[in-house]
Amino acid sequence: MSALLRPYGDATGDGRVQLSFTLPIASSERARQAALELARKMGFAEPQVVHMKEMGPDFSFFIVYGATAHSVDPAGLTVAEPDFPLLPSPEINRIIRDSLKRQLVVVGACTGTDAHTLGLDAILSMKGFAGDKGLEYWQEMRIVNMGAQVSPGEIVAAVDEHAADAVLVSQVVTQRDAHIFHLQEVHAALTEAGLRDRLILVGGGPRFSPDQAPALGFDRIFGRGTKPSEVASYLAWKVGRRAGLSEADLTRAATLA
Amino acid sequence: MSALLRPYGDATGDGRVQLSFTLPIASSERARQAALELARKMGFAEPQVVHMKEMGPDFSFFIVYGATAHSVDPAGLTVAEPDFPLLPSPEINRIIRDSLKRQLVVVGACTGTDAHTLGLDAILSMKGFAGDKGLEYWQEMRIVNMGAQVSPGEIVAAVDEHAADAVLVSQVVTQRDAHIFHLQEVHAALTEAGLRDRLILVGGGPRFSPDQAPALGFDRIFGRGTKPSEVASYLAWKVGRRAGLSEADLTRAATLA
Amino acid sequence: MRTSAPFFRPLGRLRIDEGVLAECRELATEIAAPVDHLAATHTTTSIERACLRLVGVDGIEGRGVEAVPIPNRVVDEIGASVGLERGALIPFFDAVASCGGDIDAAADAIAGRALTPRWPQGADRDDAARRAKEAAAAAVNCIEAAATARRDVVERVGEAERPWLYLIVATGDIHEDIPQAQAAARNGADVIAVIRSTGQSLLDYVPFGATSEGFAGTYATQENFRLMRAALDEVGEELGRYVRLTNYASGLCMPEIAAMAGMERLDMMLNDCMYGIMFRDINMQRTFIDQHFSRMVHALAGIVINTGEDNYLTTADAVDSAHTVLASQFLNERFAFTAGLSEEQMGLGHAFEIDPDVPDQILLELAHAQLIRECFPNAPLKYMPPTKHMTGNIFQGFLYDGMFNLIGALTGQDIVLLGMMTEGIHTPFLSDRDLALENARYIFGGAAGLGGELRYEAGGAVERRAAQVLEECRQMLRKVADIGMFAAIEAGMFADTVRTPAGGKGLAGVVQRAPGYVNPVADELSRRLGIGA
Amino acid sequence: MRTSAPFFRPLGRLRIDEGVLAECRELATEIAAPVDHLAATHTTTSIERACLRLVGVDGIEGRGVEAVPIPNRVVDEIGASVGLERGALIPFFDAVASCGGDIDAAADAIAGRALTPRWPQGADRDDAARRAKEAAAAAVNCIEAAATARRDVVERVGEAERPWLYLIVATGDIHEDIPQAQAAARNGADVIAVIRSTGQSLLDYVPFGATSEGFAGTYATQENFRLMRAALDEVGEELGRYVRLTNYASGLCMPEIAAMAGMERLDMMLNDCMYGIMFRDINMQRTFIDQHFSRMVHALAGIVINTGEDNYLTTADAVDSAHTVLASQFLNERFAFTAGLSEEQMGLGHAFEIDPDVPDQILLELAHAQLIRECFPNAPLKYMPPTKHMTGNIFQGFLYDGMFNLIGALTGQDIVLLGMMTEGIHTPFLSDRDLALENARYIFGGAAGLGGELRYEAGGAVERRAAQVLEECRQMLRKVADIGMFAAIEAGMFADTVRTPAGGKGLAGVVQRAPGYVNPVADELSRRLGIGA
Ligand code: B12
Ligand code: B12
Ligand SMILES: Cc1ncc(COP(=O)(O)O)c(C=O)c1O
Ligand SMILES: Cc1ncc(COP(=O)(O)O)c(C=O)c1O
Repeated sequence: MSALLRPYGDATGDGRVQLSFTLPIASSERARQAALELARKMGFAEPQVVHMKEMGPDFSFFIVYGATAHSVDPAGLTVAEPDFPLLPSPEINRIIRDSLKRQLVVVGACTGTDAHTLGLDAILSMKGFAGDKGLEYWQEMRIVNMGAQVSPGEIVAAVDEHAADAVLVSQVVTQRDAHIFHLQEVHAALTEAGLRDRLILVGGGPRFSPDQAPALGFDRIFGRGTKPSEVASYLAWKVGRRAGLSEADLTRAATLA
Repeated sequence: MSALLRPYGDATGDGRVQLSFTLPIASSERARQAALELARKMGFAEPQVVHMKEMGPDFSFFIVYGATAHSVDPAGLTVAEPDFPLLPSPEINRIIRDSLKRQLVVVGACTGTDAHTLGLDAILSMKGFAGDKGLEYWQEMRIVNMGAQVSPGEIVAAVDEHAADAVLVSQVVTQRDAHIFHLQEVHAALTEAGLRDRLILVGGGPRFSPDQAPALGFDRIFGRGTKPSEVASYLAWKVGRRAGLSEADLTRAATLA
Repeated sequence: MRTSAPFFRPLGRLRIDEGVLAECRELATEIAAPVDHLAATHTTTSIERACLRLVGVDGIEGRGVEAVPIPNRVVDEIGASVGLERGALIPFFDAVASCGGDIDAAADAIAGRALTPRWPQGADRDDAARRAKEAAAAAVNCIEAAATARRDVVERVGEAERPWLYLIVATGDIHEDIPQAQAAARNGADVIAVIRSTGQSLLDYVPFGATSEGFAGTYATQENFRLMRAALDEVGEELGRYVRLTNYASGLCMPEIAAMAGMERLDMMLNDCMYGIMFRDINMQRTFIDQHFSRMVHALAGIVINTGEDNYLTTADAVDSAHTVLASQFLNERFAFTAGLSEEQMGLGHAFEIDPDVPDQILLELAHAQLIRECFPNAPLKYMPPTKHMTGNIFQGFLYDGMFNLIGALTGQDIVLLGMMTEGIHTPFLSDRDLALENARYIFGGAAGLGGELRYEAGGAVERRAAQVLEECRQMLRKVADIGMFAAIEAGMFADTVRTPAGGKGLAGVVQRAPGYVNPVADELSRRLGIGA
Repeated sequence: MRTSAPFFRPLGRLRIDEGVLAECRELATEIAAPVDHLAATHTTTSIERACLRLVGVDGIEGRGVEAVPIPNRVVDEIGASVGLERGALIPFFDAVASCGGDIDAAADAIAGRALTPRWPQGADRDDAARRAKEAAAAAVNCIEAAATARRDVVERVGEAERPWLYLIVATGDIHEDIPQAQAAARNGADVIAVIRSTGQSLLDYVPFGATSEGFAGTYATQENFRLMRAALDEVGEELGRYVRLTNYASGLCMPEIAAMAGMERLDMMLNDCMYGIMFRDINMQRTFIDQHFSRMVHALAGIVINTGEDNYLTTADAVDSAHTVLASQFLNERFAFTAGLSEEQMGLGHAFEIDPDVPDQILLELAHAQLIRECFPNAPLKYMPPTKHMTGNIFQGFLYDGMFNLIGALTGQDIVLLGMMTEGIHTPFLSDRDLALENARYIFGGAAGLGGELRYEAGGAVERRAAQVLEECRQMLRKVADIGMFAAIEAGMFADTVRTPAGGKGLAGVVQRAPGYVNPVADELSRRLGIGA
């Protein structure tokens, strides 16, 4: 593999990329040129408008192919490589036992007006996801699944009531950055209540990417297609670290996530 | 309409664009980051990889959505607006008669190894295209359709033999810029033979855009979806201009192309 | 380009066991009876507010986030003073009488606590009752007028050919929604649904005025309804084709929204007997009571309801739970009948939600869709596109949507909600909708004529699958009938979701009717619909 | 994920008039007879070069653009000295004898003009004939060995399930083609076709060695064949599924390429009785003579031919000219029989090319595909995707490809060439192919089982359309039989294209056989195939 990555259409380094977008302009030669100009501004050499479709009197849809001048050095990227080990089931139970000498209490909720519970349920419920059992499966975890449309205040109350060790927040609706806003709200409420620091705070949802965690004040954020065993491993590893277990002890029999 | 055009996803000015491309790298979090980085280099704010698909061990396909930071000022574009009028059928015949006092002779060919004759036939043959009759329909034109795979030398010979007024060259295959190369060849051969200047030299094919004409030494180039009547109007208008007909005379009863 | 063949509903393609079918309907009737009894013996805050709205109470008190709709204030005050057990209308019209017959003044006076509602007696009572009855008749006239007006407009501008292509807009801003809806209509949409903001269903009031700040949807308000209906009327004139408008009579304000829909001549409403229970955790008693009232309004307003069985398959597996969709349809049908809806107003919902990786997915979807077509030959079925298995692969998603359209075309589905290739990603872009219409135009144009041609092998896989789903449905309804509706929901028999009779939101708004309960609006609705109240 | 149901060919779905069918076959036989006679009484430069290649002549003389293949040099020299009317093999093996039995030395000597070919007499003639016959037997053994070897490899690594998904690669560079082909195979392709560079069909020689500079395709060379076959064998072992390789025995070098394909164990070859005439303006006599020889090679090598009727619909209208496809298939079938091909080697081509805007497009495509399925129950049909109506709208194009796959699945097409969403734009990208495979996997997995289920209304639109096309085909064949093949082509009856018997490229390479014509390779081929030479 060469150091620099360029898109590959049908030959090495040809840089081919497909674009589509709408411009608020009626279809015309001028509109076509505008689409080409936009592509050029994005760094495309010789872009081609292969499709221009009028959508009513005010909009046109474009499909463009072109060769981008840009390339990426994959080695130069800072990648949030999973920093925790993927642990086998018995190890997860063992580490929690060794660290806490009691069950790990997990409070999970979909906050805000978000009513998409399937993602959270996939992680929490016994049924699980993609052939993987959910957190309820581990005997050393106790799960409080608060369901949907839970306010930050209710989460704080539940953490108090159950003396929770971890809070899992799910956000699926992203229009107008609702997901960002709602995670921030939960973070603020827990901080205000003085609970943030003793918790493992985890977010998740299909449109998140792991590198968003620090900015939102979360310990970890999981994205699309997360498997429950990853979350379980992460929680055990984190709890073990806080309890001062050695790295060697933690990664016994582990594979890298 | 605002002065600056930005892509429109579902709200004015949101800048949303869809991209897809392949990178020569196996699927991984690093690959995903590389795709995001590439999108950022293209000027995307907060790009999202919505799809990453491994294609064998060496390649990954990505679909990305993001908001571009770029915008285009449509007024600031130099658009090759059609500079000739769209003429009604009888006008085309009249202008040719007035200008030449004889039939206009048109030689058409697909040059190089290109065997795609349908586009040229659509323009030349009586059958025409999209409900529009081809050039053969105008009694003041005589059409010599040389078909496919015609060499530049054969075109020169035909121009000589038929004392052609116009040469129409079609190019459909574009891989490795074959279409550019072949038009250049025809231009060079006609120039060499000293015929270029007395001819109207027209190119055409689905992947051309009108603004390519000057660079290739052509008088005009037609792209995808060209209608025969546009080409007929253009030829009549050009011939009329060369014969010194007044602009008013030429655009009598015309609509703008 | 639609097709050469006119729309029709292919029937008699699967040899359905008529005995099983009849048994399912009997079981549904048996199951519905106690629930209908519940509705007949209870009211809710939202029903009372809906009645107030219908007789002309509107507006808000306060501003911004503090604003409270006057109907809420009035019902709250009546509840606090005389209680709601006998209905809000008598106390309210008593106040109206004391305000010289001015409805606005009475509402403001109660809301502003300038007047404390009371239960009038004697002649006052008779006067209030007379006023209420007159106002109710006028209100119900106005609802009935929606149906007449719709018929007139359709006749004048022209009716859309079936299937009706149904598209959603969901920008959150009514002013952004309008041009998008018009663009969609121009490109071929026959029905526009304005998706609501997340969370509206849990609001125990209806927001006021034109709104521009929803999340993943636009608030349902009477003004938004009016603006969009006017915009679609405008584009309908332009196109020579009546463009229908849809919203949601669902959530805690189901009856009020139904009333608003009636007043603003909306054409279809999402309205399900169980959706709120399953997907919004709304109390089941509240839901069953509210849906009965809202359906009476829909019935008279000529509104086609759209039921929500499609949603079941987002939480449960579409193969394993196919029969739950059918079972719920039989129930929705029964509840619709008892509320006075005609079969042609029953837009029973179902969906194309089988995992595309399941072998024979297309065959199975065809079997399900044809079965439902045959079970409800007169219902304008609402067919929903794939959502759950839509990923970020927009190309493959576009194809799934195409296969959905195809099954819709082959089985004569009446109302086809167009899938979006970006379903797995974001609320639809303008271009997503345009592409969806192009997809549908191609498939319906190319394949609708094929619906009349196809026959399935007798005893073959399609027929066997259909028979199996019907049989599973029968068994399920049998079980529900045995244990009762509430217990069945508590057992998680629908949508894999467990709810308890006293759980969920909105139970506080449920009020058992006292012997003297009076609701002239409900009475007048049932009278005109020819049903028991 | 394919489907739960094993592949099968649905038959008896349309009540085809067996009488008309039989008449079409009789007419095809009548039409083919004079053409076969032409082939039996003529040879071509390319046939002679093919025979030389088969007995071991190879290599080039000169370099770069000046390079000329040795087989061309030898045939040219023989033509110039003794003429080709009696075949090239006797003069060549006479030269071999005089070079001590060394084939390479003889070829080089003739090519380098160190030796002037002659027609040997007496014992020399007998010696040359004996040598030629032995070499021919060895050559034909080698072709037959390809069939055996294929059977062995398939048995060892495993056979691909039908339908076979067929994908093209076309980078122009064999070294770029190989990883792309392997990637396609890994993602599910069963057949890889390496598209040729534009213009190769007009070259009257076959380029030499591995090549990397084609336009919109990669040159067909023996080395490129070998490299790709090896690459696919490698990936086939990895996948446990034999991956087939296809190229083009078409154009001026049809017989030679067929020979190379036989030697390098290619599995399928594009090979049509009229494609070169219509689409490359190759002389019709040349084409008919060449195709007969090349088909004998294919027959013995166990190669499945793919005919090119799909191309007709790119120049003619797919509805109006549907019957021309069928007519050409009957002719291709006839010519295939007379060249010794078995039905299971007849990959008759047809295509999904009706304008998507035509009402009932999907219905019509289904009728056409099912008709062809029923007319050729034992042929492994090759079904081609939409090309002509593919535009720059890649989303809509992806959907057309999906409907094509669907019709393929429902009608049991054996060899399915996958459409590319970017067909209207460029030669396929790596990702276009991957998406095409995902499309096909979904549709075949979801719908192949439906093929067994479907029946069409008796006397309905599908059946009527099929009957109409068959009847139009009968009438066309009748007319062709009346005026003869050449006159029919001259009248533009195929592909809307007019060609004259003496027009087009390559007539100079056609040679009428003299009474003493000898071709032991052709003789041996016909002998083993059990057909007249
Ligand atoms: C099912 C569904 C519904 C169901 C939800 C049922 C339920 N009980 O959850 C119903 C029908 C009720 C519904 C309603 C609505 N929906 Co919805 N729905 C979907 C759908 C089809 C699938 C989502 C899903 O469940 N996926 C399966 C799960 C398992 O995947 P997941 O959520 O990604 O979860 C995984 C990971 O993300 C991660 N994860 C998720 N959460 C968490 C949390 C933690 C702590 C961790 C560690 C990991 C994690 O792990 C999970 C397993 O891998 C999507 C479209 C799609 N195909 O994605 C739209 C979608 C999510 N819905 C959408 C919308 C807008 C709505 C509505 C708001 C529409 C409306 N206005 O009426 C309503 C209202 C809902 C509300 N108030 O929130 C939009 C969101 C748009 C956006 N990006 O902003 C989508 C994308 C559809 C669209 N394109 O418009 N919906
Ligand atoms: C039909 C067709 C064929 C037919 C051609 C039959 C014929 N007699 O023309 C056949 C089957 C023979 C064929 C073969 C090949 N084809 Co082809 N074929 C197509 C196809 C499906 C349609 C093209 C077409 O006819 N369109 C209809 C006409 C009317 O439109 P048009 O050409 O755009 O013409 C219009 C305008 O462009 C303009 N115009 C065109 N020429 C001119 C000239 C003048 C003077 C003017 C004024 C206007 C004008 O006016 C016309 C009317 O509006 C396209 C895919 C597609 N959907 O576009 C591939 C396509 C063009 N083919 C392609 C290829 C690669 C080939 C082959 C080389 C493949 C191979 N290696 O075997 C072969 C060989 C052909 C060769 N040697 O050139 C590629 C080209 C890729 C590229 N961009 O480089 C395409 C795009 C398919 C693909 N995606 O790979 N092909
Ligand atoms: C019957 C019904 N009601 C309501 C909704 C939307 O609900 P809400 O606005 O409550 O989220 C749906 C969603 O599809 C539905 O099917
Ligand atoms: C039978 C046949 N031969 C050859 C070709 C390709 O031809 P060429 O390489 O001659 O362009 C095709 C194209 O599809 C074909 O169908």
